[in-house]
Amino acid sequence: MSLFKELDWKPMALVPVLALAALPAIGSPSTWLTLTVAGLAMGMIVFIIASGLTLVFGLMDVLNFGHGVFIALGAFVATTVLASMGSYTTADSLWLNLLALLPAMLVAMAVAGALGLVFERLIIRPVYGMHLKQILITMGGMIIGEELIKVIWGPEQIPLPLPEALRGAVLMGDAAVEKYRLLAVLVGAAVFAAMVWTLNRTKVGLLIRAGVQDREMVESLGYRIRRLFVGVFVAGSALAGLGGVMWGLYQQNVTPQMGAQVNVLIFIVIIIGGLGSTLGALIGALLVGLMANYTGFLVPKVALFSNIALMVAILLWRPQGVYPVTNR
Amino acid sequence: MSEVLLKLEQVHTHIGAYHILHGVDLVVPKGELTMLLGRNGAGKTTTLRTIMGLWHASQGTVVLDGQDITQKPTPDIAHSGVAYVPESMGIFSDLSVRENMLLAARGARTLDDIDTTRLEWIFGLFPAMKKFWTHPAGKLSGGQKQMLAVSRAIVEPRKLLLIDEPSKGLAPAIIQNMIEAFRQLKAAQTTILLVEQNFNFARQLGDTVAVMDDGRVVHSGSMAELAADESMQSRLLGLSLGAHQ
Amino acid sequence: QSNKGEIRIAHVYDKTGPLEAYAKQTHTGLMMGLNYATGGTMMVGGKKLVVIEKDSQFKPDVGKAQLAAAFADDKADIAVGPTGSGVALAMLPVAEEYKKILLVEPAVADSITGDKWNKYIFRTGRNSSQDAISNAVALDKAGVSIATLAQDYAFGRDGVKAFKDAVKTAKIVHEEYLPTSTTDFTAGAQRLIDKLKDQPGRKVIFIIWAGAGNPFKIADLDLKRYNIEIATGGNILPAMAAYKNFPGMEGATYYYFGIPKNPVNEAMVADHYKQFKSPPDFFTAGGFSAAMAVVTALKKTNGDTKTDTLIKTMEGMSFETPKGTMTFRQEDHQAMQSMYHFKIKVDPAFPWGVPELVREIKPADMNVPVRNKR
Amino acid sequence: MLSNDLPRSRWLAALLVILFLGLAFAPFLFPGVKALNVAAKVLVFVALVASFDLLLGYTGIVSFAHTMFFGIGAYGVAIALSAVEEPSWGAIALGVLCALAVSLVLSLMIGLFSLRVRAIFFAMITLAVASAFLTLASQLSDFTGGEDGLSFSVPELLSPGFTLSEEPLVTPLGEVDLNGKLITYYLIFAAVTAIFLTILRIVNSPFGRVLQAIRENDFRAEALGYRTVVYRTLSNVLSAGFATLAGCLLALWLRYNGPDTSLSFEIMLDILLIVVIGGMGTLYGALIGSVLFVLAQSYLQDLLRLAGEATEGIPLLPALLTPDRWLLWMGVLFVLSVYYFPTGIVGKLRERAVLARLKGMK
Amino acid sequence: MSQLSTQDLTVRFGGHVAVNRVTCAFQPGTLTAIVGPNGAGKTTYFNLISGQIRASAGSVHLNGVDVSALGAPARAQAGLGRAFQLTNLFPNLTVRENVRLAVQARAGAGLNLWRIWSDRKDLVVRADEVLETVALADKRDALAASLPHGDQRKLEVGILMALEPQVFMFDEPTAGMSVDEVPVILNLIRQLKADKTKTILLVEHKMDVVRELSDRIIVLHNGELVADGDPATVIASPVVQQAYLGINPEEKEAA
Ligand SMILES: Nc1ncnc2c1ncn2[C@@H]1O[C@H](COP(=O)(O)OP(=O)(O)OP(=O)(O)O)[C@@H](O)[C@H]1O
Ligand SMILES: Nc1ncnc2c1ncn2[C@@H]1O[C@H](COP(=O)(O)OP(=O)(O)OP(=O)(O)O)[C@@H](O)[C@H]1O
Ligand SMILES: [Mg+2]
Ligand SMILES: [Mg+2]
Repeated sequence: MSLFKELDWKPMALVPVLALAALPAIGSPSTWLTLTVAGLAMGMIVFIIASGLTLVFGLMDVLNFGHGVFIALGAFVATTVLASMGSYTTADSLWLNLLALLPAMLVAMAVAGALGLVFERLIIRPVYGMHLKQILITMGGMIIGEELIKVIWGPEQIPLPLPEALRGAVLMGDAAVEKYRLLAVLVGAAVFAAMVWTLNRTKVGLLIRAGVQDREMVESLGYRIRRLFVGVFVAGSALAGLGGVMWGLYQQNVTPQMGAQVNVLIFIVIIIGGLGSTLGALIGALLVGLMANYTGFLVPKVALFSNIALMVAILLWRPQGVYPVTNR
Repeated sequence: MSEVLLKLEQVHTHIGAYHILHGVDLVVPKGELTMLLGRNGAGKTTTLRTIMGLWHASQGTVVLDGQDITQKPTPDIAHSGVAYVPESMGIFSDLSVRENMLLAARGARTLDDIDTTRLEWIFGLFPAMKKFWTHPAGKLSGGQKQMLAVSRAIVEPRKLLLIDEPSKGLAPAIIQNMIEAFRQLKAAQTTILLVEQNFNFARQLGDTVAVMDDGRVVHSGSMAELAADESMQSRLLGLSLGAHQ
Repeated sequence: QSNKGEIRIAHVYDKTGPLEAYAKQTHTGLMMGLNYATGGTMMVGGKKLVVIEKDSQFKPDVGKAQLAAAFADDKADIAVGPTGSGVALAMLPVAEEYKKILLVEPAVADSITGDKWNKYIFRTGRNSSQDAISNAVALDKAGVSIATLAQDYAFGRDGVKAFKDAVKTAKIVHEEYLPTSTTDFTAGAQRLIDKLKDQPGRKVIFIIWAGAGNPFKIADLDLKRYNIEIATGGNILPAMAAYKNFPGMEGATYYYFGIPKNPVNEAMVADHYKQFKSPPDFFTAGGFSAAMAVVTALKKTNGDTKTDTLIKTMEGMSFETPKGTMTFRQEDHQAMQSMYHFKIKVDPAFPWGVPELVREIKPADMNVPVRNKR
Repeated sequence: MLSNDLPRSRWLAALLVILFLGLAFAPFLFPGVKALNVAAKVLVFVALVASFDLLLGYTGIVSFAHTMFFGIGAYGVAIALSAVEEPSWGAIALGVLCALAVSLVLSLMIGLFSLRVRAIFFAMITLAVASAFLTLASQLSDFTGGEDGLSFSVPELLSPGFTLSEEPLVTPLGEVDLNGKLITYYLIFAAVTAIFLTILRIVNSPFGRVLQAIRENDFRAEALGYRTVVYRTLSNVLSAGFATLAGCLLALWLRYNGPDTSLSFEIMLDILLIVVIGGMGTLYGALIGSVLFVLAQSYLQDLLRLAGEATEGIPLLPALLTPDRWLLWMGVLFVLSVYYFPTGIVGKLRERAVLARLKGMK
Repeated sequence: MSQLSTQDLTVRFGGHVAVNRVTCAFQPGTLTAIVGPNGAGKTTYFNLISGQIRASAGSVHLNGVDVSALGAPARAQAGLGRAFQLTNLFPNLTVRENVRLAVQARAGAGLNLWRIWSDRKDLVVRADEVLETVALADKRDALAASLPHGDQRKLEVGILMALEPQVFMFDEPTAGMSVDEVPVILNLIRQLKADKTKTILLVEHKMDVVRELSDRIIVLHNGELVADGDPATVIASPVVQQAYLGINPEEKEAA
């Protein structure tokens, strides 16, 4: 009667299988290594920006097309915070750099979370359980949010330079791995661990899933589902804010549209993962990251469709995604 | 004679534009089992939902243990010690039986926190629960779902149980188990308000009885009295002599 | 049909949408330019200049409808705009239908003054060829190996083609096209590295990229270890922040406020600092140039807005702009203009990499092909 | 005519008649190029949204690929007319037929392959397919004109150059040019009316009733003997077909088509919003919603300009009320319409009628 | 000849065998009651016959024709009709429309795109007739979702009636129905029996109903057919007495 179900290893094997399958096609081991490490790290970044959506869309069943706004917001907040800590970011010391990034991340998460609170209240609450209206109203929220960002920060793109010590790459033989991607792997792993712990070791995950199916019954059992949903939504938004910081730093600039641009991508990741599964989302993100790099190297034209092809292939194999948590 | 645990006074409930309950008066004595009977559409389910706060009364008061709960939110009502088995059972079909039970045990963070003797007691009543412990609840048979719904309500001790037609879909042997279970609960000072169509079942268990029709309570009294008076049964419940139960 | 005492100029531009930032600059420049050209009176030949703003929202169909409405409902005499090339292309036939001039600024597609051109179309903005050729001129030296990196659609491919055509002595070793939506450039960079690393001499990756995604990230893969450099054209100031990481990077730009030395530019820079406490940018110069073209033409016709007269006047007309003298080429009405070969310097006083002038590339130095079938 | 599907509310009936007449005489009631453009856009949206309502409101399928079919129609006409030297009716017919054929095949494929998966997955698959199609359309630039799209001319009779009379018709409301654009407008008007009435007939047929049943409970519909895959696919195909026709009309009107004009996700959202504002599964909502939405979209900026001028001097407000921020208010419109019209305008009017009748009975 | 028969019908869910090699034949004009403890596989057996679930092994024959390869819609069209244990309606359609859809399915008119539904008066009239027989005529304009539980059960039965199948499968039709309404349904089933051309299968836990209506009882237990015969004998059999009715002193003590 352990809390952990027996792990289904097949989807996890997909990642190494894909990587190994690409090796002969690519030929040069150092190129392969560069692409693979970059792809995995990219997957981690994608996982971070998608992690909030796992909660909001995967578990709470809210088709939040406005998720991107929180991503953009996080990134913009980071530009402001980092700009005010100029000396820390330009210093050539990793520790000082990280000391600047940490508050940037925390403030971004706090602001995105706070906006999430408002968003839940005004936009999501009337439409729980109604997909179509969720799409519309959150799209509306997205447009409003994007425009408000323009009102506050202006319509231009704003540079978000990487702190000094995180620029460039480390060399492993002939293969180069960007330093920043290594940081992303660490952050991604931390997010993953935190989510897995919370969802599997507490009743939160169960309650959300139950609440989506039958709110009234959960309330009849004595849980304040409303408060819980608010909390989870806020957490999801805060994670999106964190994702925005990571994504903005990766792009090294931020635009008001940046959230909208990753919208489809993160939906694909969540769907590949099977709605609501943290592990699934991670695997989905890693696959997307690898696939983009391999096809981008081998046949760039196809790279355009690689995500979609990947999703379709996975859905043909497992029509509910790799780790369906919910039966939706 | 005994104390009153739950009291409804002149409760009116609307669903949307429809006026469903027209002034329900109901008294549920503490530690007893009260039967709520009535034809289809009489308003029994609506009454339970109103008590639970799932629909709010537009007029009148619901008092639980001296506290006015008329306008309280559902979770608060549940916290004051009420468990509810809805007519549609309210099974979380995505979740396993185990997870359904874990959620019902509000005090428990993990399964280990659940009182094992109580769990064993439930398994004894409804062996299927043990057998399908890790199965998705949505895949259970109709009767098994009903068992799960009742099991959830009794996994922890509660002051008051509101149960809507627990016997439907259950095999006779299980119904007997359930009757036994309710007796034991009653002995443990749990008050029960039970909606039932199965008169046989009702007769075996009920201490007091209230009969509803058209959104009102049209009769209340002791079960023994109603069980003995067949003409009253047929008048109130449309029960003809020797009817099928 | 004539507007008594008024000359109506419709500015149809992508005021909202992804190009909002560019569009704003154009409009600022246009208004400053009109003001400057009329000496602050906004009058030409005794007629008042009235600017009607129309938002084409970066949507071709909207642009089309807005231009038609400007000509038909608002009785505009001449139109300026739009920002996006797609929008501009859709608008061209409308000018022809209404027999009114559309002065294209700053949409860059070659086909605007190429095969989609009609005689009502003029353009003050540079076209893609001018961009590409000037960059080619800047980079084209013996012993240089160049690989191009561009977006995989018409704009990118045309640019590379014009660039290739203009390169005479350097060697083009590879053309890399990546989807417009690319965010991870590792794969493309790896292909570029593979192609370039064993080349002798100077090695350059020339980037033509507009819109989302940051191709300069390829530098993070430590291109220096193979002595590979990056080159690209100019851009708006916020985008040039990324150039700070590439001191010494070369390329050719359309405009940077510190480069051209002439009275018009000085006036514009000063006025811009006065109004906005910041220097004018890439597209401000464009809007300003368009205004100069319009007013110069109107002055010549003494306020006559008859289209035929205007066309006759403007063909071959030279006018002063912040970039020096421009001339509308007779054949395709494209304004011939200087471009600037630059080298990036890092100056802590500016949040962007500062392009320093290496050499002004005069129109005569660029052989910009005429592509319309007149 | 109305297939026995009456408006069932006096206000609704009156509103529908007014809108119908307004569109029928729009060129004369609201002279001007912009107004005519707006009216034509309304018409195209009525057909487009009605076809989507067949799918969403009646069959309960959320698809994001509807603009794909709209785009196929628009590209069909655009490519056909760009390919020929001299624009002809034959080319238009060919373009329409080819577009319909492509839509048929695609919608059949999407239907048969993906309608078996769960609703939300279907929605996501169509979203992905639509975005892939959009990419494809901009990639195949030799064929589609890429990002820049295609500008083309239409047969003489429909072109602005064709005039019925030299002099504009002078009406008390303004001058009306009697030219090919006017003819095109009435061509579109007739086509949209026909499409709308056909869809109305379909949703009120026994077939349409089954669609609603499937929307409510597909499992049960199967148990009654209805093969849901067949019905859903057919509904998908029909709706795609009508959307294709709407696309053809759009191209004829604009004499231009490009990826953004007919394929973008934004249009998809507009369609969704119109369906919701108007009232899902009512069809009449398509008319009301389209009029409201297109008007708002077209005149919001003008309105904001006025509002901005009125509030000058007040801090912050002008920054929000500039025409540049019209999208902000569009977003607010999205949110508010979902808030206040949970059943759409048609639903709301019908509810009122029912309540009035209930009161009348007492 | 038997109208309906199953041969070695089996279905496994993971490791669990829910119906295990059930071979049985059913004659027209007889009502066979299927009894068994909760989870015995009764509903699953129905699901297998009507095609809601595909069998892992075995076959279903209707009038001697193997229908195992057909899906649920085709089997419904072929004459296998069923009502569901857990109410399964079109919640936001009216009561009449719920029934009319079944009538329309029976008439095979679903793929008609051009006629207007209300022009098929015959279908509407037939639907109203059916509503009359299940005593729901006065509620025909209400939405199915707003009916009280008992009425929903009646509607469930009405839909089955409207389908006019050859084989009727009732899954606890009277569960949750109030005592005064039960006779309506029982009379309906009696009439069907009187028709003599219909095969009727009834799952029911109320033993008095079973006793009164059935011509034959089969017992399922853990997915297997463990008894089959005339009502009196089967009810008296030890397996029914113990496993089903719970008349077993030891079990009671365990509880
Ligand atoms: N959602 C609803 N909308 C409108 N009316 C409703 C709704 N739910 C129930 N009703 C009506 O309320 C009345 C009482 O219903 P309720 O479900 O309380 O009856 P009940 O006594 O529980 O009946 P049953 O024994 O059949 O379960 C019925 O007439 C029913 O039609
Ligand atoms: N889809 C399914 N997946 C897994 N197990 C299932 C599925 N459907 C049914 N079962 C299991 O098969 C067994 C038989 O279920 P079934 O519903 O046929 O029982 P039943 O005899 O109808 O019981 P009841 O009298 O309670 O309705 C049950 O143990 C149930 O859990
Ligand atoms: Mg009830
Ligand atoms: Mg069953």
